[in-house]
Formats: sequence, C-alpha cells, structure tokens
Amino acid sequence: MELETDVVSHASGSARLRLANTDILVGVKTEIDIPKPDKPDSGKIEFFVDCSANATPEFEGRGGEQLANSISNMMQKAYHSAEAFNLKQLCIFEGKQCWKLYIDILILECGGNLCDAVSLAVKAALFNTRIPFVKAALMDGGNIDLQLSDDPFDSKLLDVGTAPLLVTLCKIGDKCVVDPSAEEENCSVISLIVGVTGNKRHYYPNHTDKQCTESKCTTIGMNGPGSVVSKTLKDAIKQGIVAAKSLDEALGQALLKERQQNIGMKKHSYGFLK
Amino acid sequence: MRDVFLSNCEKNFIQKLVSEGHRLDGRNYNESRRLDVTFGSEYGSCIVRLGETKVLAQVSCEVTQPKQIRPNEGILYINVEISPMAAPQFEANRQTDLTVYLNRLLEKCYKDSKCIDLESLCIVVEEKVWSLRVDVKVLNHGGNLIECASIATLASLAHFKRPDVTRSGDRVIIHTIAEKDPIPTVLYHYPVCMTFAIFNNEVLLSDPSFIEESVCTSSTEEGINTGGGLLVIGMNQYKELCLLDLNGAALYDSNIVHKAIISAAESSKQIVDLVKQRINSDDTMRQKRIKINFADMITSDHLLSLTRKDLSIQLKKFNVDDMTLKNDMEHEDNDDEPEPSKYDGKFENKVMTIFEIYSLISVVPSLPQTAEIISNKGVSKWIEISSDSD
Amino acid sequence: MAEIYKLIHPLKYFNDYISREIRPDGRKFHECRNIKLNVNSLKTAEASAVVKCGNTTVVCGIQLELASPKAEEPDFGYLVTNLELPALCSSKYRPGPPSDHAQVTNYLVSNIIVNSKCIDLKDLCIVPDKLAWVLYCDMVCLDNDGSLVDACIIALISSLKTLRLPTVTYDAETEDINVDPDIRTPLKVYGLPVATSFSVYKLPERDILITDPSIYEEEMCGGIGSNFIVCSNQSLLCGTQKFGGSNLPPESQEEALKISRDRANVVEKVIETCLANNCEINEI
Amino acid sequence: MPLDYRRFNGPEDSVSYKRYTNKYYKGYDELYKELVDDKGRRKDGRALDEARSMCMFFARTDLISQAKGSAYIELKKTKVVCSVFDPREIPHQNEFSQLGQLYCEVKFAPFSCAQQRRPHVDAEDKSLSVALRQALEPTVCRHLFPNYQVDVFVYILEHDGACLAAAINAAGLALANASVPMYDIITSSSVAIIGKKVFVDPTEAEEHLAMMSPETEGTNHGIITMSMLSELKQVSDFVQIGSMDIECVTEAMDILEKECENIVPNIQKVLVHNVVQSFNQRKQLEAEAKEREIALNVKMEEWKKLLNAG
Amino acid sequence: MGIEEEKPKAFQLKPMKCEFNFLSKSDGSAILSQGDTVAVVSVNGPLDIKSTSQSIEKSTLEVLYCTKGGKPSVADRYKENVIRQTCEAAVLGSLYPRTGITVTIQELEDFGGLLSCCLNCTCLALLNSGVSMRCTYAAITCAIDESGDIVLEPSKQHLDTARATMTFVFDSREKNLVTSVTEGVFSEDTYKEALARCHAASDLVFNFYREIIRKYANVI
Repeated sequence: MELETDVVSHASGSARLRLANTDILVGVKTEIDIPKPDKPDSGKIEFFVDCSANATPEFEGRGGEQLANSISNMMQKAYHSAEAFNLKQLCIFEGKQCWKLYIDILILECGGNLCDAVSLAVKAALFNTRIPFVKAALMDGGNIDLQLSDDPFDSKLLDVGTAPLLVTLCKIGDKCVVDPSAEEENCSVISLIVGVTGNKRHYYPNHTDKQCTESKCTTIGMNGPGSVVSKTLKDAIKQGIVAAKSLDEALGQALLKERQQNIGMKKHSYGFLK
Repeated sequence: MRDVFLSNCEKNFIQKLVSEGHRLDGRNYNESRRLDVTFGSEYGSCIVRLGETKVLAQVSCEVTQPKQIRPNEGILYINVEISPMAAPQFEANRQTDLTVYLNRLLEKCYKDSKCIDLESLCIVVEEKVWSLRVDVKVLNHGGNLIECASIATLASLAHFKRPDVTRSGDRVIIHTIAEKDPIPTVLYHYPVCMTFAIFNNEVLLSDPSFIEESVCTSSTEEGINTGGGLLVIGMNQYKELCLLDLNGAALYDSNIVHKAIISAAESSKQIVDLVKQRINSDDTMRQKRIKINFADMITSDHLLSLTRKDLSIQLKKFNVDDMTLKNDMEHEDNDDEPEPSKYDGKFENKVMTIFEIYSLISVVPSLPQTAEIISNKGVSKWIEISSDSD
Repeated sequence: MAEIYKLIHPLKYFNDYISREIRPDGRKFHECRNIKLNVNSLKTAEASAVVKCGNTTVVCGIQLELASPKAEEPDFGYLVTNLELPALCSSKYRPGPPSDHAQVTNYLVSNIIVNSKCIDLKDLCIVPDKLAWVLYCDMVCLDNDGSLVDACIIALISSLKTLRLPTVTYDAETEDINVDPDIRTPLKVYGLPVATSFSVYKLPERDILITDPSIYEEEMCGGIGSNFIVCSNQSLLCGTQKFGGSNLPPESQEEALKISRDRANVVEKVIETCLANNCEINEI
Repeated sequence: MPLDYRRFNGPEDSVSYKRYTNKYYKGYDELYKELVDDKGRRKDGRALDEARSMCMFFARTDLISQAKGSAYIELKKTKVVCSVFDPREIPHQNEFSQLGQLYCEVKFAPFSCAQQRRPHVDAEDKSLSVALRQALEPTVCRHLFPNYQVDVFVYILEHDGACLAAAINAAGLALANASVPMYDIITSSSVAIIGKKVFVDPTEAEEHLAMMSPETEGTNHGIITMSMLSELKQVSDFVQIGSMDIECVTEAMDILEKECENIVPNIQKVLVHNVVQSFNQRKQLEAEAKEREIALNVKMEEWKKLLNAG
Repeated sequence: MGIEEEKPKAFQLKPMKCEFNFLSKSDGSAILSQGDTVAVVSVNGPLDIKSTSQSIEKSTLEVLYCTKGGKPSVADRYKENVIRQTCEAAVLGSLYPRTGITVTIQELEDFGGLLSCCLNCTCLALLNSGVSMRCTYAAITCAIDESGDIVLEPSKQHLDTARATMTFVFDSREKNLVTSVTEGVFSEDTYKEALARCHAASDLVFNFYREIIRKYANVI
C-alpha cells in the first residue's frame, strides 16, 4: 500500500492511495454554509465519488454511476454518527454558519476492494485537511460578516482519530476473505462491508483520553446477490473489526511519519501519477 | 439528432462547382443572401431571414437577485433552441452539439464582448436587477445559422425596451408600458457573427448555404480531407474583432483569415446599418401608431415555391442552334458571348421543347436484333456550368 | 378463454359486449362504479383523503407551509396541486420524471379547481405582502383504472374540505411568526365541483356514450386521454373538456350533461356523508 | 436546485409552519423522556421488545388491479403499497443476461413525512431501493426468467418508522401474489438502539433519536434492519447505521432473527387467504358461466320454437 | 384574402391570412394569422423514429409546442396534448405504420384565440404536407363576457375581463365536436348556445380552407 498526502495544492486536504492495483485520489474542499435547522451546532459533510472511465472499461458512459452512488452512500452512512466523526468541530457560529466539507473521491484505477481503499484515502485526506481560522465575526443585523485569516498556515487541523474505516469481507466457500482482489470479488456471491471507528491513539500520540479505545461499528451493509447464515455474519463482523483495528494502526503510523517528514524537510514529491 | 447523409455525387459536384468559380445559387464568392429583419408587435421580438434561413428571437425580462460576484450588474441569458421545425433531422427536446455550439458562440459574441451595459440593468445593488433572457428559435435551417441567429439576437436586443422602474423607499414599482414609456437597452457596440466557408484551403465563400456548409466540412468519398472548413468572425460596426472561431479541417494561413476579416468588416457595417435602419423605421411606425405584427410577413412569396426553379446555374451557352450542330462545335466556347441574365426572364433558353429533345436522340442498331437509343454523345461529357449572376 | 380472447382481439372482444348493450364489467352504459371515500387516514398530512372509484384509487394529502406572497399579488396565498402517477399504478408508466400524460392530467385537475373558484386564494393570505399559506396538495394515483380525473377531484375536494388551518400570529415589528397548531379554523370551500368522464364509442349506426369508463374502455374508445369530461359545480359548469378521439354529436352531449348533473348529486352526497362521519369521530 | 418544469411549483422560500410552533426544537433529553414512560412502556403502549407486527399488523394483497401482484402493509401508522409487474425485456441492454433482474424502486409520497418531501428521487429513496433489491435478490428464482426483469415498485404513503422493513415485507407478499417463483418467504424487521435500550420495530420518533448522536461519548446508538429467509435461515440483507459495539450488534441480531420469524405466520395467513379467495372466485365464475349457458340454451330453444312457428 | 363577403348577415370572423410552404426544410408548413394572432406550423413525416416509440398499428404523432420565450411549463404540455389529440383524430395514421409524424408549432403573436389559431394552422400545415387525413377540422374560440353575452373570436381585452372562454373544434364531415377546452364558470344554457354559434362559425373557417387550397392548387 502506498500513501501520499497533500497532493492537490488547491484543495484544503488531499490524499492519494494505491492499494495493489486500486488507485484513488481524494480531495477535500471547504465551504461556508448555513447549518440545518434541527442541528444548529453541527457542520456538514458530503461525499462525491467519481468513477473515471480510465479505471475500468465498465465505467464508460453511465456504467460507474451505480457503484459510485453505493460507495458514497456507504461513506455517508459510516460518517453519520458523532462517534465516528464529530461534526461539531465544523461549527463556526451556532445556528448561523458552519463549514461544509465536500469530499471528492476520484477512482483512477480499479483493482478490487474499492470501499476499503476509499475509506483509507478519505481518512488520510481529512487528517491533513486544514480549515482556516475565523479571525472575526461582525454582526450586522441578522447577517454575519466573517473575516477569515489570509495566511494559509494560520489554520487548524481536524480531529479525525475516530473516523471510520470500511472493511470488505468476501465470502468464498465457507471462509471470509479480507481485502479481496478483483478476482476474489468476482468469485464471491456475497460480501459484507463493515465500517469500524478508528482509535485516536494511533493518530495523536500524546492523546491521553483513555475512554474511547474500543472500536465500534458505524455501518454494516451487504452486497451481492447471495445470502448468509447469521452465524457466519456474526463471525464475519468480528473478523472485520479485527482487521480494521490493524489497518487503522498502520494508517496512523504512516500518516504520522509522513507529517514528520514534511515538517523536517522539504517534501519529497513522488510525482502526481506515478 | 438523426444523421444527414450527403451523397458523393453532391459533394463532388459542389466541390467542382466552387473550384470553377461558381455557387449553386448563382452568387459571387463574397455575396450574401438577401437579409430581412421583421419585428413583431412586442418590443424585442423579431424574425430575421437570411435567404431561406429563418430565426425568431424574443427578449424577455424579469427582476431577479444579482450574482454574488457582480452585485451591481444585470444578467444576460441566451438560450438557443433548434426544434424539428428547423429541419427534420432535429429531434424535439434534445440538445444537439449544434445547439450547444451556437449557444456558446452567441454568448461569446454578446456577453463576453460586453456590448450591453449590464450596470444600467441594476435596480437595487445586491438585491434586484433585471435579467434579460434572449430566446433564439430556429424556424428554418437553410445554412449559416450562426450569422442569422446573431443578427436576430442583436436586432431583438437593440429593439427591446424594458419597463420603467421607480423606487419608493424599500419598494420597487414596475410600471406597465401604458403607465410609463419603456426604456431601451444600452448597447455600446453592435457585434455580429459572420460565417465563411473555406474550400480547398483557399476559396472563401461568405454566407454559405446549407449544402455548402455540409460539403466544406466533410471529406471526400475516399476519406481524404478536402481542406475545407468554417470560419466564424464576430465583428462590430467599428470593424473591431470580437470573436474568431475556426472549424473543420482547413489549414488556415494568415492570409485567408485576413482576407475574411476584411470582407467581414465590410459586411458587418452593412448588416448593422440595416438593423439600425429597420429599428428606426419601426420606431417611427410605432410613434405613428401603426400596428406592427408578424402577420405582415405573410405574403404570397412562397406561392410558387414548388414550381420555381431554385437553382440559378444553367448549362453554359445553351442554345438551340448550337445543340443542333455537330458535337465538335459544342465545346468551342466563346466566353465573351453575354450570358442570359436571370432578370430578363428569358426562360425559353433553358427549356427544351420535346421536339428539340427528340432531335438530339438517335436510334441506332447496335447488336443484332437490338436497337439502342443514343442521345447525342457530345452532351454526356462534363457539362460546363455557368452562373447567371456573373 | 375469455381472457385470452380479450388479449388477442381486444377490439372485437369489446365490440361483442357493446353490441349486446352491456359493458365488459357487467355495467350498463350509464352506470357508474362504486365510490369509496375515506378522510383523514394519514396522520403526517394536515388533511387527507383516499378515494376508490371502482378500482381507480387516488390518495390526496395536503401539507401546509408558510411563505411571503408574490410581489404582484400581495394578498393572495398559494394553492399548489400536483398529481403523481407513479410507476406502480399501471404498467403503462415508467419510473422517472412525469410523463406528458401525467402533466396533462395534472393540469386538467388543477385547472378544474382553479376554474370552479372553490378556494378563494385571498383566504389563504395571513398578512398582505408578508405572509401567506402555501397549500401543497399532492395527489397520488395508486391504481389507474380509468376516469382518473373524476377520482382526483373527489379526493382533492374532500381533503380540502377537511383541512383546518392553525392560527398564526405575526408581529409586524419584529417579523416574528408564531403558530399555534391547537387552535384551528376550517378552510372555506365554496361549492363542490364534481367531474364525470365519458367515452364515446362509435358503432357504424350510432354513437354510444359510456359513463365512468375503465382504462380498458378508454383505450378502446379513441385512446387514453380522449375522454369527454364534464365538470359541474352546483348547477354551473366549470369545465367541459374533450381532446380528440371519436367526435361527439350534439344529442350525446345533451345526454352527458344530464348524466353528469345526476352524478354530481350522488357524489356530493357521498362526500357529505363521509365528512359528517368524520366530524362525529372528531367530536368523540 | 433547478425548477421542475414538469410540475407545478410553489414559492421557493416556503417553510413548514411547524418551524414556528413552540414545540419545534427539542433537546435530546427532552425527546428521550417522551419515548418511554416510567413503567418502561413506549408512547404507544408497547413494551420495548414488542413489535407492531404482533397486534397491529394489517396486510392484504390484490390491491392494485393494473398490476400483476400487489400488496399493502400497515404497521399502525406506517403504510406501504407495493406492486409487481409482468416480466419484461431488460431495456437498454446489449448482452444476454443469464439471470433475470429485479428492478426495485422505493418512493416516498410527498406527504408521507412531517416535512414536505419534494417529489424528486432523493438519496434516501435511492439507498432504500438498493437495500430492497439486495434483500429480494436471494429469494427470487432469477434463473427462471433470463434476460427479463421484474419491476417491483414500493410507495410509502405514510412513514412512521421501520419503512425499509415494511417495504421488504410488502414486496415479498406482492412477489408471491404475482406468482413470481421464490425460494422462501422473506420477512424483515428492524430495531433502534439508544444506549442500553433496544426498541423493536421503532416508530419515527424513536428512529430519529437513535440517529442523533448522544451527548455522552461511547453510548451505543443506531438502527439495524435485517431481512431473513426464515425457512432456510439465511440473512439476505443486513443494514446497520450509527455506532455500536460488537456485543450490541450480535445481541440485536438475535432479537431480529426472532422477530423475523414472528412475522412469518402473518404473511402465511395472508397468502393462504389469497389462495382460498381466488379458488372461491373461480368457483363462483364457473357457476355463473354455467348459469348463463343454461339461460342461453333456454333462449335458444325459445327461438327455435319461434322459428319453427314462423 | 379574407372571407368577409361570404356570410355577412351572421357574423364575421377576423381576417385570416395564410401562406403555405413558408419553411423550405419542412415537408409541409403554414403560417396563419387570424386577426393579430399569428402562428407558424411545420409538419415533417412520415419519417423514421426510434423503435421504442414506434407503433405497429399507426403512425406516432409527435407534437411540439414552442412558446415565444421563457421557460417550458405544464400549461404548454397541456396545449400540446390538445393539439396532438385533435390531430390524431384527423390524420389517417394507420396508413403509415411504424413511422412518426412530427408537428412543430411556434407561436408568434398572441392577441387572443391563440389556441384556435394554432389548431387551424396545424390543420393547414397537415394539408400542405400531403399526409392523408380522415377529415379537416376547424377551431373557434369564444368568450363569455361580464354580462353573459357570447363574443366570438375575442380580443385580448375581452379575454382579460371574460367570465369564461371556450374553444371548440369541429370536424368537416359530420360537423361534430372533436375537441372542447373551456376555462371559467358558465351555465349549461350558455354552453349550448356558445357551442351552436361556434358550430355555425366553423363553416367560415372551412370555406377559408377551401379558398386557400384552391389558390395553391391552381399554381401547382
């Protein structure tokens, strides 16, 4: 697995991930919006998946649309809970203004296990997303005039420790396989996708909060024309959580290492599309 | 959009015709078809006719909120529609590449050239501005839509008058035309688009007809490109260039573009003058309370459309005396002999009587027990063609 | 057997019935189907009605919103009626945006309501130029078995009749709006428009007028959407629409007008009985 | 959002009047208190683990005359209609597909929720359609109609929680009514989890709260919907959303499994009733036909006599 | 070229002017003015169409109604439908199975009675295109003013104050009602009277059709 962050200079945060033959680029865009009336203190997050026709010939025309929809749907569900990603950190002014994150996911090459790769790339991109500080807010009648800081470095990072990772388990025969390749996906009639929250410790080394070390399911979904016995389902979920934990730890380490490198020296660029 | 096929025969014919210095409808290379602008009863509605091409344009306005980045400017919106009315190959409610292309060109020509004073359309900064919407509908597609549509857009914008507005405190009152005289739109300059068809990388035809347009952008039967293309030039009455669009496979050398620009400068002036003059006369008519209505357009022009000969090319020196002579005489052209002009109405020249046709045909016995009709052999070689307008 | 005959030779099958003075479902030419009406069964809507005319089923639900009136008509509220013909109501419809047929039927229904003037839009205005009610009346057809417009009008008018508007207080100074949903006043409905559909079937020797046709009958008589629709509102007519199809001789028209008058009375009775029933329940 | 020219549109800035009522915005705790009373009873009087299916389950088939098969399910306030049509060739497809396809569409009526829903297909409609297809695919014998598709349309008239479960149940019934061959009866049920409480067959209010994130960190919350082929003991779809630990998920699964089985007799009853009814109907028709024939014969005899006499 | 002289005693219609072959690219076209109201119609067909919209029994009639400007609306679709259904009753579609006939209507001026002008113009364009027809048809609009009087071919001012407006279409063979579109409230008697008067007036339109066709037929 190869990971690179901050690859798109115009985006607030971005990441590119290569997992075997799967290649994914994620960009995060921020915009100011008005919060929903029933959730005045929360921001908004929205996912867009674009299956480029380059990825596989099947995506040509409108072929990729359904897959793109189901992935963005899955991500939206996984990020729904505050346990997974706290939208309150996107609040600027309660009931009036908040940040809205647009997460654009571009699938450059498709080599199986898209969901997992997307969730990893999104988490990495959110990890280095910078949100400008709001310098001052002027109240003018009912309207608010915001002044944002012009300095791009004068910004805050998001807390994404608990952001969920998706793990796909393909049922082949009686066994479930983690991180299936494209061939393995073809063989299985049913796959299970489990979204599991991450652990803050892996991302923020000096984080002392002991409370939330336990991994939780944020979303579970099934995919494919088959069905399973409930016992297998339970086992698979457990298996998925274990896999997610190790994946989460690895991601955390990689991200931290990269951040240190960035601080230490000028970034060594891999080139955009290697 | 359904495909329109052009036969190789037609293609070759037109190519050959143009290379010999003629056009199918008898025009010169740089001659435009007849241009006519008719206004409707409402302000800002007009039909422009360029030869057989007919385009309807209508300007409407409404009060909207301005765009955030331009809080003190009105909005201009251009919408082109090509319905099956224009030609059978177009389908209802479906955008074709042509529609998008046309829309984009008109936007470039009228929005991006900043010919309209958008600031004068502002009523209340950041709150209320006029939004002008130009609906361009193609009624008949007889070639050179771009020029026709652009003249229609220009004429309708120049003709349009919006209701007057007064502000009292917070409220904005929009007056009807009966209450207060409407206000015309301010145009800084009058740009028009003109199309040139290029044949063989060198010949420049202004105002191409439908068939000329299709031939010049298509390749030959062997798939070899003919070096043809369409060149769109947008220019205002001050001979300032505001749009240049190249299309097709022609290799444009700077000379030909330059030549086109000079020619465009000339005709843009004429077109704008015509539009202005029509608007002026329309204005005086309206002041005299003469009713103006599209119904005035109904004439009996098309009464003979099925019988009239559209083609004005003819066989060169087609003369009964010549025909009865021997074949050898046939192609001894003497070009200095005056051509029958289309104005003197001597149609007899063109029409052979049955008797004459029969005189050209000889029945010959060929193989045993067969007979063959052989029309005069000499005629079947390449027919020289002339254009009766030169 | 009969089913297959109908499938292969639909026109002949129909003709066989008509020439024996009876319709395929056993009705006489002027007989209407049964009507079943139920109001206020949906709790998420402010007012609702379910109507069944034979098999044709239409559900209508009204939702209330507030908005500022149009600048040109500062003392008018909004009545937005929409008819949805989802794919599930007939195999003729496909999922997706409304088809032309749906749009036309939608327009017809809205037009009848507007023409009959049974709702005065001025009643929907709360504070001129500032605040007005928006009535979103959404009709959904669950089963389209002909004479759709008739059923829609019944559903719409009976839900309008049960609608009760909450009280709104508007503070002109602070522009604060306060709504008390517990105190409600019924909406005024003037008159009671009722639509009746007819199909015209041409036999060689005479024209036959078929009242309240089913979808199969509509198809046999000049196609769907060529019904002759008479809409009467308490002895006045508020719409007689016919679009193409077989033409209609004057005698048949007379007949249709008379039938529609009778039917309006029956339908009126149905609605009134149902509403009275509803009131009783409310009181209990 | 661009205006829809195919419908009549209201003003753009209209808002539901409920925004301006006193009770519009409620805190989490307030909502929580409303759900359960002191005795552990829910607002509508049910116990926590009591589904509406036990007492207020109403279902019928053959509702829509134009459809091949149809069903209607009412779980107190949740009302769902479903219709299934004859198989038709898969449109816009070039390749031959060995398995038949299911086309599922779930739509909410504009008036189905407390807030007005715009009549466009939104993300929720889409995700429900996908979930419905996922749930139905394993149970339909798709190899019996290759290259054809069966349309399943679900329309939600009123939404008061557990609408996906209701949609799956209704679709299963409608498919059976349309005599589409199936491996097993499909049933579905859902639970809402708030902290330690598990609400079986939740209402809208319960679902809403379960989706809201509680103030204290680490509390379990969320919704799970599961559909089962009860005879084969197979799970055909499992949808979870929210945040909960693994113990909670497995516990909920056991409850759901039991609940799905509870629904089976209800469905069976409707299906049997359906069969009996159609038998009766046929008998009646046959009897009528006979009657008519006799009458006709009598007439014939009369005519014959007349003819002979004439 | 109006038909003023024909029936001076009953009533007169607004002067009508019509021109065929107005559009060179269409198979049939007509521009018609009735008073100040003008519409232009083009007819193309029978031509090849998508297999999904083909019908084995008859030609598929597609009607497109274009307003002068502004956005499409449900009301336009309604007008389109009125015209399509009326044409369908008149055109012998069963002669051209598996084909399509496209009718495009463009409004040019509206001074009242636009719908009937469009309908009449469509009929003329169909005649011009040479599509086989069962019969021709004529549309007449009338309005019922404040005092309850019937005004045939109302002007824009009449329409603004009218209590109701009605448009009727009659066929040329049996002179029966083909299409009826009404707006507003009216009593049954008024309806019958209006119908009768429009019925009488439709003869004038049919006469006009004949005159136009004669004129063009002479040339061809």
